[in-house]
Amino acid sequence: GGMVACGNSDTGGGSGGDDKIVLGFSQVGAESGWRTANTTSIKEAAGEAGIELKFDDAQQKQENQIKAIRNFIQQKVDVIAFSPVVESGWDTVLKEAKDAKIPVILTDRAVDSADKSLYKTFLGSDFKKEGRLAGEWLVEQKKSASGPVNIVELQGTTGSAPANDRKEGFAGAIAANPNLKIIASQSGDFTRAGGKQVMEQFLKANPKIDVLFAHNDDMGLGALEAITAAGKVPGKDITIITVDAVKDGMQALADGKFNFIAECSPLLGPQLMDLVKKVKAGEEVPARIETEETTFTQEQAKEALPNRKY
Amino acid sequence: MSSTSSTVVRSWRPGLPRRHVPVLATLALLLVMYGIGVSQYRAFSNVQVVFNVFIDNGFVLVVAVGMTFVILTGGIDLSVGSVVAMTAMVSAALLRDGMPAALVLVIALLIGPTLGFLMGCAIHFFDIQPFIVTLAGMFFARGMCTFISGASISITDGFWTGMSQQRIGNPAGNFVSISVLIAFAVVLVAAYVLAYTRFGRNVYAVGGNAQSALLMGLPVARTRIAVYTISGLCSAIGGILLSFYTLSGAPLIAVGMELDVIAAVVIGGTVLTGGSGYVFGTVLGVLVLGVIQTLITFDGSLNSWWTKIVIGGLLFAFILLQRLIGIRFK
Amino acid sequence: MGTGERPVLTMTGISKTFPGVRALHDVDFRLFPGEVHALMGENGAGKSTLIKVLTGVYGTDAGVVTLNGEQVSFSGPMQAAAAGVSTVYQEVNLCTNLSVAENVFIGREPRRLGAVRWGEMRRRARELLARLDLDLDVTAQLGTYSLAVQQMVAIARAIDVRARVLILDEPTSSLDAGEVAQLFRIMRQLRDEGIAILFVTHFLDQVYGIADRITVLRNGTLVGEYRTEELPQFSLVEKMIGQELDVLERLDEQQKRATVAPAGTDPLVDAVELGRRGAVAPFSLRIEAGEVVGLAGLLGSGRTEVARLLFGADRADHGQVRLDGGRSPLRTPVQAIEQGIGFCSENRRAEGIVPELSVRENMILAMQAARGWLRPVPRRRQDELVRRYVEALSIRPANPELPVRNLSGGNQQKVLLARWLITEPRLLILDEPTRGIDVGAKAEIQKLVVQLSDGGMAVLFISAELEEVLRLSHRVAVMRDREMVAQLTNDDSLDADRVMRTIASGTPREEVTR
Amino acid sequence: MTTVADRLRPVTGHRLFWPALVLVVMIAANTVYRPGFLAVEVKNGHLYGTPVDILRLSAPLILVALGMTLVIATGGIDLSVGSLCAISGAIACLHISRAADPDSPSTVLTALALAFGAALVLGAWNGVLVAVIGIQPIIATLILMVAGRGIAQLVTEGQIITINSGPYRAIGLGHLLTLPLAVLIALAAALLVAAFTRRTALGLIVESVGGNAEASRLAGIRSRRIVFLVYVVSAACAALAGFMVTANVSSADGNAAGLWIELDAILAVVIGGTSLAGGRFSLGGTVLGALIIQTLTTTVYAMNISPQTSLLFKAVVVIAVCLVQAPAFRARFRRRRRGVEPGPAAPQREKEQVPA
Ligand SMILES: Nc1ncnc2c1ncn2[C@@H]1O[C@H](COP(=O)(O)OP(=O)(O)OP(=O)(O)O)[C@@H](O)[C@H]1O
Ligand SMILES: Nc1ncnc2c1ncn2[C@@H]1O[C@H](COP(=O)(O)OP(=O)(O)OP(=O)(O)O)[C@@H](O)[C@H]1O
Ligand SMILES: [Mg+2]
Ligand SMILES: [Mg+2]
Repeated sequence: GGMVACGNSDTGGGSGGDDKIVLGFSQVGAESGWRTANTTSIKEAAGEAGIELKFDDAQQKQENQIKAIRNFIQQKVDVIAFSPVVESGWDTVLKEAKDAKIPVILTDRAVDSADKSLYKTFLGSDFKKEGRLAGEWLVEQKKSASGPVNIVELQGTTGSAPANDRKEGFAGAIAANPNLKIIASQSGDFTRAGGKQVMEQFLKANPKIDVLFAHNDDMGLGALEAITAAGKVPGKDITIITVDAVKDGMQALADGKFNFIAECSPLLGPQLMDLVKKVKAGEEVPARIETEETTFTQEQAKEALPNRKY
Repeated sequence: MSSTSSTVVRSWRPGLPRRHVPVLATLALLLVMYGIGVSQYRAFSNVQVVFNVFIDNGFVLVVAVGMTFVILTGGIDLSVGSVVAMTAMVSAALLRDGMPAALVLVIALLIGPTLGFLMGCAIHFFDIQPFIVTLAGMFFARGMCTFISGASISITDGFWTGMSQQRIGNPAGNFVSISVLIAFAVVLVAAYVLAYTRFGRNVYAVGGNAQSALLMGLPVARTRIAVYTISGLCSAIGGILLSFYTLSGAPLIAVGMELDVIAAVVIGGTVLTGGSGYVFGTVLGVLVLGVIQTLITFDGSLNSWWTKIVIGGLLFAFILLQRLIGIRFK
Repeated sequence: MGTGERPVLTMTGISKTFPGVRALHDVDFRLFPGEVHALMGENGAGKSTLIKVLTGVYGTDAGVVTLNGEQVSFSGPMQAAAAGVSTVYQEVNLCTNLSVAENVFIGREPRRLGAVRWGEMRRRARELLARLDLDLDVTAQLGTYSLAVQQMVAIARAIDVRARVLILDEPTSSLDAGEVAQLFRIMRQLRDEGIAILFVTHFLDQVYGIADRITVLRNGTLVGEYRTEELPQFSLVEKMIGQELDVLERLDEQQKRATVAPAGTDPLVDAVELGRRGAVAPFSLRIEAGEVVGLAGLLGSGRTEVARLLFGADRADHGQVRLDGGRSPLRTPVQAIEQGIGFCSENRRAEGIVPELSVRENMILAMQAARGWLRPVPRRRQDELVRRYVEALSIRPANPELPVRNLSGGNQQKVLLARWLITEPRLLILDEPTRGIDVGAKAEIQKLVVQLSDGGMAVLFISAELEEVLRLSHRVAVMRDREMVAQLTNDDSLDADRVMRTIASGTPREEVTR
Repeated sequence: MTTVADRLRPVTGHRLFWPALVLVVMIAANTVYRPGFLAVEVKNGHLYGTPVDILRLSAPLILVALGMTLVIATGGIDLSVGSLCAISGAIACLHISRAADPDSPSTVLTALALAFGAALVLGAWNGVLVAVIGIQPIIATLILMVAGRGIAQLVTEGQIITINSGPYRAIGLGHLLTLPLAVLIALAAALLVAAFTRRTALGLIVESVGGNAEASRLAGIRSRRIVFLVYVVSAACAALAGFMVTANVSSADGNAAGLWIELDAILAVVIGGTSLAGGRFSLGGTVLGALIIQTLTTTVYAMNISPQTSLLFKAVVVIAVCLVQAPAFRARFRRRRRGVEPGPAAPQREKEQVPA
């Protein structure tokens, strides 16, 4: 609660006298509003739970994250948590953490280590599932479609885990209906400007686009502008499906410009802090915990919008 | 003429300080920065913290050494980050496909220099600016990364994991990785080449004035092409070290690394217009960036954006002081 | 002289065209072992180009080169050097960021097991430079030395190679008499060892002092090859300029300058105890309007430093400059130019030309700077000025839109001179303005200096050629060891001998005339 | 045959010929791939079509590249422009989002003034570091490149600020006389910079400083002041570009706005024929360069080149563009051809070079 920042920030004295838990957390960066909400959630939750947080921002670089984890080990924090920038490449440093007897929790993105003992648990969303949910909703919507349904896809940053997984999940789900065809797929870098620019060209190159699947809200929002400028009505002429459910996206959904959003919640903080306490206390925790997430249709969005936090 | 040996010794001495002032200033500032860390954060004084700086920056160091050669000739190589990533990616992909480690090493170590050689040729023979050629090289190598695989590939090969997890240390538990030793070897070889071989001296001459170097009968073409090849080789070695470090290849790794590396080289006292600088300075430059990073992690209270601002601020403070000290001693 | 032998080097039918300029057309040239062969011609005649074609810097359009009877075609200086052709190019072409020793030896450093032997290299560099009477710190960066020293280092580099052909393109243009004598001694020695030497200079007396044979180029074509003793000086000049001009007469007709220091209460420029630590000891110097003051001294005596201090190019840490009796601070070139001072630097490549810009732009640069960026010199005015000076200084090629980098060395020098003349300064500081300029143009420039000073312009004239200084100056200030040791009135009693003695001997401060 | 070649020489010899040719070839290739590529129609009284998109989208890049041209002409480089875009856009959007009436022109004008002022201050900071303290440009501006992103995110608090302001939106999406406003703004800026550099002596002075700083100083040019000035101009251009980028999507994203635009801008400048070593610069070339880069990006999207290969494609095109432009490359090519047909150059040149 009401702890003012009285402690001189120098040592983080944590593991010394009082038994406040020290958590070292390495964040990917601040590359999107989603990520910032994620950071805020973790910081707030740590404050509420009375956990001392050592926060590090990796600026989207795996190297920086590895460095941070090494430094956490040197500082002898009680628990290390991080959102890996990429899936692979963590064995060495996680082994060091294990040797130093510091438990590790993964958040948001998984790692592909074969040795599952290197980390206690994973807490986060399932990107593939998000893509799948989006695809399944579409299959459901278009099950009566007789002719081909043309889909364009706005991918996230090429090579990033959410982009790969959402693409895969979505493609897997729509395979159920041979009428559904992805006619163009291009990276919009997860940004509004990118989404808009790519969508402009999609619209010019393909006279008939029925569905847009964007890997996040921001690209979808950018694409909205392009669709409007082309004289089409978003949500009607073109069905728009996105992932994330950030505030602007929800607003668009509620306004009827989007048709469906698969949520990817950044509010991991409270769940993470619970886990930290449990892990510190030596309790058993499940190997994989998924964030509580849902999907939104236009009606659901109207209801949910007033009490969205981000 | 009888006292030749004594004159040699004498004339060496007075030359030393002035030329080395920038490097010494950098070293002093680095120590000051380390001192600040020790006084502010408890665990900072652990020997392992210093070792970690080396472990975490071994591959950067190797790449920066290659970049030093290029910048000494007055060029620039923007492709290094991507080549590092491509090398790691190729290694990971080949290992996944079951190729023996030794063969993978050879192939991976050939790609970088080949690309460097081609870029060097384009720069020299067609007189296209290095910035552009190496930018295209950067696009190409990064494109190859995503082309090979959109997702990251883990490495499970025994040799690689061995190299990655081998700790060379003392009983107290402090250790360095093999990569650090490799990086040091590269640094020593590079320092020797620059100081004691004809090629090394030609690098300085070309950087000082390429036109003059040509008229002095130096092999400008060969030197130019060679530095880009060396930079490619260093990037390839860096890529291998990175794949030891992360035991994987990822298409988006080392994005923007070229700027870090260029910054490190320049902070180490090498002038971008070419012709002056030392490998030792580059080592210091890499350490400066590494220590800044460590300081920030130890602080642990910075916001994402404050992290960037503080990195910029520390960089500024460092360069300003370095510059002021340099001016004072001139 | 080895004229009986086969030539070591022949060039036949050489042609070379640059975009827009035919630099060489069907030129023949040959060089015998054991001779000094002077290559003569006006600025832009194609001398340097011929040399660069020979050593493979430029490819040829047509022509054949043979070395020792075998046809060769060097792909670059490296190959040429390997084949025994050692060259000092016009303009010092060394790496100023490297040490003196390295500049002498780079490319053929003494090595053991592939490693450069620094100690050995320094020792040998010191020995070699001692042969040229130079005592330098060979570990210091070459750039810390004056241009003249750099020129000597370049020569040292060239004579060290065991070459069969030695090419010297205007090596003496920045050297003073002593250095030239030293160089000639070595050239003779090399010649006697059977080395063929190609020598380019604009100093006629040097040609007659050392050359055995002369080849004359004009406008990129061969005029002819002559034995020195069979070609009187005036006909050499005629062949170079292609007209029966009496340039030599005109040179002679110039009288000793009148000694009258124009009366005036306040001098135009009054430097009081001006000095800069490590560069030049405090000196006082007054220059009246319309007066030409010469600066004499040996290489490195600090003449250039005096000029730079007066112009504010370097900041003085002692004393001040007063203009018109007033006390206006002069600390930057901008202020100096505002006060009507112009400074034509000796180092035209580093401090003079802006190579990418055109002749026209280079010429109007100082004027434009003085006017400020908001008031561009109208194009018509530019063209008119440029045309006037291209003509007056006979700059060739006469195309003002060519990048100045493409001009021959002497023509670049003229462009710089024009840059300052255009600003119509009250005091013009000329540091080696006639360096690398051909006889005809040199006479023109000297005439111009006289004319300008008659018109009321003050001139500070620095030249390595004492005769020139004496011919033009009203007064001569003598420098020694970075100190102004005397100011001598240039009356009938003053001659080169006396100036040399003043430079050499004790402290004739009492001779100072004011 | 000779006559045709001769008549064409003034055209082919022009320094903008090769970049222009590259642009034409790229557009032609696109048109072959998709015949509708060049189609422009009028929708709601506005021009609509891919060429218009290319022009509109290249506007920010043109702006940034204009400033960059001047910086590069002095022998410097400015890596901070991307961050400056983000900062200026963020400040403007923040002000508008907090204002009571985001649609009022006065709100937008204050926002623009605030953001522009901030950019000028940061440009001056760059200028001081380079011109006064003497730090190498790439490092001096790297500081702001790194810290500037942080500042931009500080302003937006890491969120994307979405605004709903007609006048502000118009900067990116508005139309005037059927043309996108952004294009007109970029055009105006280009003309302004051209007027300032070519109608006054500024261009000459900048080129002179970049060509030989010491010689310029001795010729009486205040080199430092010029160097300082170009960084301020560059920042101003970046600020304008920042407004466009954010107005284009009606939101400010401190992280993504102007990301990597510095590389594109440098690329544009160099493709346009300005040397990174400083000296001569060509504004027309820069504009062409920016158009080439935007066309390249659009091509990737229009041809639906897969994200996996789009970077490879870009690499190939960049190298091709540079090769055709490189005189050394063309010389090689021509020499090989000259063996077949005698070059027409020689006889024609002869006359004009021999001095009368
Ligand atoms: N790289 C070049 N590009 C274009 N023209 C050139 C180039 N180099 C020389 N020229 C031209 O070729 C002609 C011959 O020049 P060169 O340098 O050989 O003269 P030079 O006889 O050495 O004169 P100087 O006595 O002034 O040194 C000149 O008209 C010059 O402008
Ligand atoms: N023979 C020499 N040995 C060592 N150093 C020399 C020699 N000659 C000149 N120098 C150095 O050259 C530098 C420049 O001298 P400066 O330019 O003032 O001379 P200067 O009289 O203008 O000569 P010049 O213009 O003929 O080259 C000085 O630092 C001096 O130490
Ligand atoms: Mg010449
Ligand atoms: Mg001098």
